[in-house]
Amino acid sequence: MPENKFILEMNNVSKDFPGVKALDDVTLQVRPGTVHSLMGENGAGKSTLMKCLFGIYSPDAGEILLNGQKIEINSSRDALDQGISMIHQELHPVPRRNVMENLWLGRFPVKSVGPIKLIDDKRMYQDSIALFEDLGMDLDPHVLVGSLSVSKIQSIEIAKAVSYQAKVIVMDEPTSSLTGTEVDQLFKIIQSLKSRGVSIIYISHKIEEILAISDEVTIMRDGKRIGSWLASELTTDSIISKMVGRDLTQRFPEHHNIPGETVLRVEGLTSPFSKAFKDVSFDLRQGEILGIGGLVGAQRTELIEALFGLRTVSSGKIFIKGKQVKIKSPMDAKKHKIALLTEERRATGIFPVLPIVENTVMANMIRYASPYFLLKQLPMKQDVQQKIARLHIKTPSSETQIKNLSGGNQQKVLIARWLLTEPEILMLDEPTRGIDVGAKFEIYSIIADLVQQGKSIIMISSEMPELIGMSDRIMVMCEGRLSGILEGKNRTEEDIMHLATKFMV
Amino acid sequence: GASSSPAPSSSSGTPSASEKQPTIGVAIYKFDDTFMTGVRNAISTAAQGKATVDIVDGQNSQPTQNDKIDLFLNKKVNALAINPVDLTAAGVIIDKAKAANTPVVFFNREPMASDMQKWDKVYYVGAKAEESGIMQGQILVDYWKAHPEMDKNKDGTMDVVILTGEPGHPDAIARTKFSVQAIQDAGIKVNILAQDTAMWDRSKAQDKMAAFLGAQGEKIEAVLGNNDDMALGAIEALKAKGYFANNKFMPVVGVDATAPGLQALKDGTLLGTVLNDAKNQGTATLNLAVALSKGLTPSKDNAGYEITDGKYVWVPYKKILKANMADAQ
Amino acid sequence: MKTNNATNANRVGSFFFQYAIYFVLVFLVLGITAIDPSFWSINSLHDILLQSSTRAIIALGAAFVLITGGVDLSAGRMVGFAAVLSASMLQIQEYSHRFYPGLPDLPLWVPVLIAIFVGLLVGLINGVIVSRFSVPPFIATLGSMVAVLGLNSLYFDMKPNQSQPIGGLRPDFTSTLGSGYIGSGVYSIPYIVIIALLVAGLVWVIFNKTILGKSMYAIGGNIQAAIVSGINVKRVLLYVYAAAGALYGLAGVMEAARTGGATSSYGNMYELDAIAACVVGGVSTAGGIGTVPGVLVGVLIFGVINYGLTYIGVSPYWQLIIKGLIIIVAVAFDIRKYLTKK
Amino acid sequence: MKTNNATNANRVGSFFFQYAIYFVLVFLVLGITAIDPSFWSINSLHDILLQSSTRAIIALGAAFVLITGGVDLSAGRMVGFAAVLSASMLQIQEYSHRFYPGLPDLPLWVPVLIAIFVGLLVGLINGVIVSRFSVPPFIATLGSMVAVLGLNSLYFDMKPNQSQPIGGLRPDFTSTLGSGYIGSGVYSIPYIVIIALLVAGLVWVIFNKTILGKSMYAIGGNIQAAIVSGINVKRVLLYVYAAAGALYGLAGVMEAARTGGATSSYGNMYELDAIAACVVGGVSTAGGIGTVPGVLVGVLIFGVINYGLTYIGVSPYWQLIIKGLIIIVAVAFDIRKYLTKK
Ligand SMILES: Nc1ncnc2c1ncn2[C@@H]1O[C@H](COP(=O)(O)OP(=O)(O)OP(=O)(O)O)[C@@H](O)[C@H]1O
Ligand SMILES: Nc1ncnc2c1ncn2[C@@H]1O[C@H](COP(=O)(O)OP(=O)(O)OP(=O)(O)O)[C@@H](O)[C@H]1O
Ligand SMILES: [Mg+2]
Ligand SMILES: [Mg+2]
Repeated sequence: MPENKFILEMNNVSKDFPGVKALDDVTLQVRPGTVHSLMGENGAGKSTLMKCLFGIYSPDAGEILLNGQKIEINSSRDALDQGISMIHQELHPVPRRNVMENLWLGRFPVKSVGPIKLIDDKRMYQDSIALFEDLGMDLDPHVLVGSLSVSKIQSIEIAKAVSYQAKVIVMDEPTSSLTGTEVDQLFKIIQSLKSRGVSIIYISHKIEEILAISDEVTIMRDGKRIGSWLASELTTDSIISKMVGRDLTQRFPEHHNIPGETVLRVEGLTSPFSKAFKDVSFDLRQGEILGIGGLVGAQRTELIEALFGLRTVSSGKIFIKGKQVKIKSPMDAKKHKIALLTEERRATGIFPVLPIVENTVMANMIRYASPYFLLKQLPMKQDVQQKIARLHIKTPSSETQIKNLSGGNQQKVLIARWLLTEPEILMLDEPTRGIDVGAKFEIYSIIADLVQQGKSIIMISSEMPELIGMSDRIMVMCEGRLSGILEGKNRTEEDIMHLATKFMV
Repeated sequence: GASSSPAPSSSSGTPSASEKQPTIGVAIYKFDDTFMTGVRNAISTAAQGKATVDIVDGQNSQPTQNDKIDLFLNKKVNALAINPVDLTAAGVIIDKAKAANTPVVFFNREPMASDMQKWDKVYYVGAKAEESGIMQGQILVDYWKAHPEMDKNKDGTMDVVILTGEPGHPDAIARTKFSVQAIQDAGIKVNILAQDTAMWDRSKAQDKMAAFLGAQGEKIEAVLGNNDDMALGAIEALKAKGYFANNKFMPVVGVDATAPGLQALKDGTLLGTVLNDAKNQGTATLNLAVALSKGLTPSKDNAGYEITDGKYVWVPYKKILKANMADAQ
Repeated sequence: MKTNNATNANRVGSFFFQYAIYFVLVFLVLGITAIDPSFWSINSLHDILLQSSTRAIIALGAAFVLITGGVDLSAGRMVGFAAVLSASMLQIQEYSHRFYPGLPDLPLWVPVLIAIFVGLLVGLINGVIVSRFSVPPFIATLGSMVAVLGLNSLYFDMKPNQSQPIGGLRPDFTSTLGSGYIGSGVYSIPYIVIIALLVAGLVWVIFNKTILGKSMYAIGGNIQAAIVSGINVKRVLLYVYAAAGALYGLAGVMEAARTGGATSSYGNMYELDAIAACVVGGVSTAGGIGTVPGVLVGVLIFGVINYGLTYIGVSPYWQLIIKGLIIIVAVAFDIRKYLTKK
Repeated sequence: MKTNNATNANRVGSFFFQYAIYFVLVFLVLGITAIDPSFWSINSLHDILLQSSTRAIIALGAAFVLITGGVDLSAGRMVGFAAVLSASMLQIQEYSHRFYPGLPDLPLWVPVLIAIFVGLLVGLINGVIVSRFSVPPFIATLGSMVAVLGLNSLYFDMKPNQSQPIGGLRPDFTSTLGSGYIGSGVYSIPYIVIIALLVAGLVWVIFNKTILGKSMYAIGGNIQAAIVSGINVKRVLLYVYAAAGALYGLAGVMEAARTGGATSSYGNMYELDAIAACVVGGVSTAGGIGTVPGVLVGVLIFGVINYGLTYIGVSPYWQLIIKGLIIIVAVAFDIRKYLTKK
């Protein structure tokens, strides 16, 4: 049997969606036992290519070769049977079932009772324990998945993908919601997989990660393959310029904020739930970016969702411009000119089947209401068009259903939605998660612009360079409590990490 | 109310502490049937001072009715009065009643003769279902003979459309079949132009009739409705096509002699209907059940109605035309 | 769900799927006309429109709820209740068996508004149960469907009526909301068709041009996102169920006027017809998708089936079978346009 | 959806909500007993169990579909079809009006299996429509509900029967699957209760111990997850609808045996009862949630309502109102346990 140079080849793959050429003659060649990274801006077609590989989409043209053999993949089942497994960009938990059932979904271990095959719960449990031990994960197989944090669910997906004993594992942004230690754990897993001859196709927007673990990198832009390089030949800047098609000289826009008077004051905010935030006090000034750092699970999301009226508080006060206010619902928050870009855009952001226009105006329809209760269509359309242009939203038209946009472009639509409400205080929860460098810079510029106009920003981020690069002050949380606020220029990642683990035992 | 209520006193009329009244379990095939509501009211009225009646709804479902009968037997009622949903189910009901030694009076839907013979404490009160159909037919025959212009195309054949009740409903089957047969028996040929079910429903009948009129137009010479509601629905559709004005008439017949039916007779839109005598069916049923519950063998003396073949009380139907409307009120 | 066909075939296909329900409608009309050419007439059109009017209003009510991702099983029984309510207060004085023997002649709009208002009220209660108590719409409205039938039966059974069909309705009522029309002969248009069109126009405006409408689509599209966007979801749901209830109430009044009578069994199973018409007309049972013209076409398809199959004399049993198949086939075609290409 | 209560109250509350339906059941039994103490008897229990048996089988069928996130409206009409089918082949030779005049006495299991098989077949067709043609289950089963009624009516109307109720069933049939029991007196257990328990046991094993069962929960919980995990979603749905159909078939046979007859209107609206029982018993209409004991408790709650309210002489109209309210209230309580606290 001739030894193949490539374990997997996807040759000249094309894929059309209504109005979008998502893949245009793309070729990807992966060597055995290597990490092959796939990079590109949002909407470049990375996920689409992988979905073609995994039988979720069928390509319009092109072929797939595994070990030099042409293969037909018509469903995920086929892909798994051929030895290809995948961690999906969108997590797919079954929330009401326990961890081990999620893990072994589609291939439950069975035992024969006479002619009948029944599920072998005991073996399923033992296999789960063994797998978690092997991967250095700490998870209880019996616990309901719905009660776990996103990072734990992500870990389950990783464990699941690994456990198929696949020859090729696709990882589509596996670290987007992992904690630092969990990322390290993943890299260890990847190393050991490599040593066993497994190939990994790795997608991420985090360039540091890519440079750290890749052997080869393929870069895509607008559905086309730009080229493939050995990782050792690449630098952050060269990757960026290949991805974006031009040089990005800086990662963060220039901004010189001059914070004014206090617009928001929070005193002793405490959640009724013991695990959530307690006794958080801080203030936010006009024209300031307040970053919130911390590990995933630090209850940052809970805190700002409480500020937005999505969660209850048991005690504490909120003052806006010196006046105490009660915020019991997002409607109240909007009245006080507060906006919130949530962390999970799929679950709590987009209206998948609605067009971009509706998705954009939904938080602020009152702006277009005429005295006769009717909405003024023209200004609505114009505003949306203007936002599409201003935020460089890549879409065939403003009537496209938002579910057909790439993740990054969906995020921009959501930002547009909140900009239309003309908020004084804009709270952003992981605004650049899963977003490419080019778009990131655009989002940073938007943020900088807003601050320039005298708006105030609260920004949760797990990316420390981003926190340091953008924030005027960084408030760090640990286990639901405020562990410190960092001011001044000379903040380091170490300072943040130190505070982020302050109350941990 | 038409039904029993939690406190026995209200349904039993004048309760007396000294004499314990028998309890009669009454099961109606379906509460929102217009005619059976009349029977039900008649039973309640007749029970005043004589018996406690417990009336339940079979919801047009034989299994549901069986459930209710089990319940009656558990509660040890003194007699059962059953208006079966499905007359073939009588056999099983009789077996249950016999095992519990609880006499049964069936009413309005006649069980098979073989079932009736299963036990001596089984009685039947009702009309012969075919009679209502025959009378409908006869009303049309009389009109045909008196109004030769009814035969619009002068072919000597009566071209009718029929609106039938719920498929499988014994009255619907009997009325459809015997109304046509009665006309033929009178020597008149019948041509059924169209026939469709309107589920006893006025609104559906109106829609169906509109379609009949659209398709058959002037060919239709008479309309047979399995009940008054459907006849009235047909009349509304006819009105919309210009009938019952400017000397344009269509003979429509129904069954039940309901209040709106009588109004239509008065207005001259409904040609005739057939009175199903709810009052006497209800009273006879109750009287028989009371007699049985006291251990008596029902007779004209203790029940007030003639008993035929030792088991049957026949309450005849009556033709109702504009002329004898008063008989139905 | 695979599409490997050539692009051209694809385009024809996608055009077909885009307008699948219109094709189904045309196909039905042509098919029936082929069997009996006399079906092709102004009269048939007239009858079908007439019979579809109340159905359309009920279906539009159902669409309100479906678009928010819910379902309303109480529609039929509310139609029945409204029919009985309005009819009971609109009988001629000479009628022998009046529901309210002493009641003077009320202005026409009083009982009509009462019936619509009761519909609205029941809808509001549905809305409260769904939005405040988080009971799934299927169950909330199943409960109220059963309870409303109970209420209606109790009312209908009151003395002296005791469950007799209500008849002898006032001619001013039956002629305006029932048989009346403007124009004459071939060019006449019944009032109830006009009412249905007005209602459809109003609903179209609500769906497309108001905050309420957009919010409904948002809630059906992603309720979590709607909450985060600061849409008052509970209030919108209240309005939606109340509007649906009011439409059922109106439809009930029209059924009473059209048929000149009412019983407590009116409206039985209309909810399923209405939902079927909506879904055949492209409204998604998953919420967030649906248009007024679609609903109207859905209603017309059923109008044509009901009238046309009776017209050509198909036996009632075969009518059921054909109707069942058309429901499935029409939706199977229509759904193609939403299936994301694989 | 807000909870500001103290933790202690919270715990009591959460315990209550966790077992809400059991409390509802106990509360109902106690309430009815308080009004009429004679209700508290072995006989009542006996009757209620008997009456709940076929309902339980139908509800378990409905649960199959609900757990996958679907809904099956065809249940009732399939019960009716199976009842007519089995009864038509199980008449005594001497019966005057036989459905098949010349048919010899078949072994009991032949017609029973035929009826179950037809149920399974219709279920399979439902499954194909849902899984292959992506028609939403509500519509697919609405279509088949209508079509099956049509089929049943056609069959029932065949010559020489012509829509006569089918009677004269063989005693071996009516006694085994109908009135028969083991034991005696107070300690007797009807066969149909035993059959229902066996079926419940089997369904429990399927739900909890088989690949099919776990896959059903996954499909209902997150169909995308099921697809990308390589579950053959289409095949699972086929099995699910087919299993449900077979259970409806069995229930139909039992209804025929129990009542000693059948007509084409048997089973009308049973689907709504079954779904209501499931949801009251904690099955989620959104899919992915539900247990066999829950379904049985749900069925029992309706058994107690139907039997108990009639027992204490509540008028049928009030029964409807109370039933409607209990559906809503029971689910409103039960749903609390799933509402995520924020
Ligand atoms: N189901 C679909 N229907 C229509 N268009 C689609 C669909 N899925 C993806 N697209 C389009 O295909 C293009 C590629 O999207 P894809 O999700 O592959 O991008 P990506 O490179 O993974 O981006 P990201 O980094 O944001 O995840 C985008 O323009 C997107 O809008
Ligand atoms: N008490 C809890 N029970 C269940 N899940 C919880 C609980 N508290 C937090 N979580 C979940 O854990 C995850 C992480 O918590 P949280 O969002 O507060 O962290 P964070 O610091 O905001 O992290 P991120 O960087 O993801 O925004 C969230 O998805 C949250 O829903
Ligand atoms: Mg992607
Ligand atoms: Mg978070």
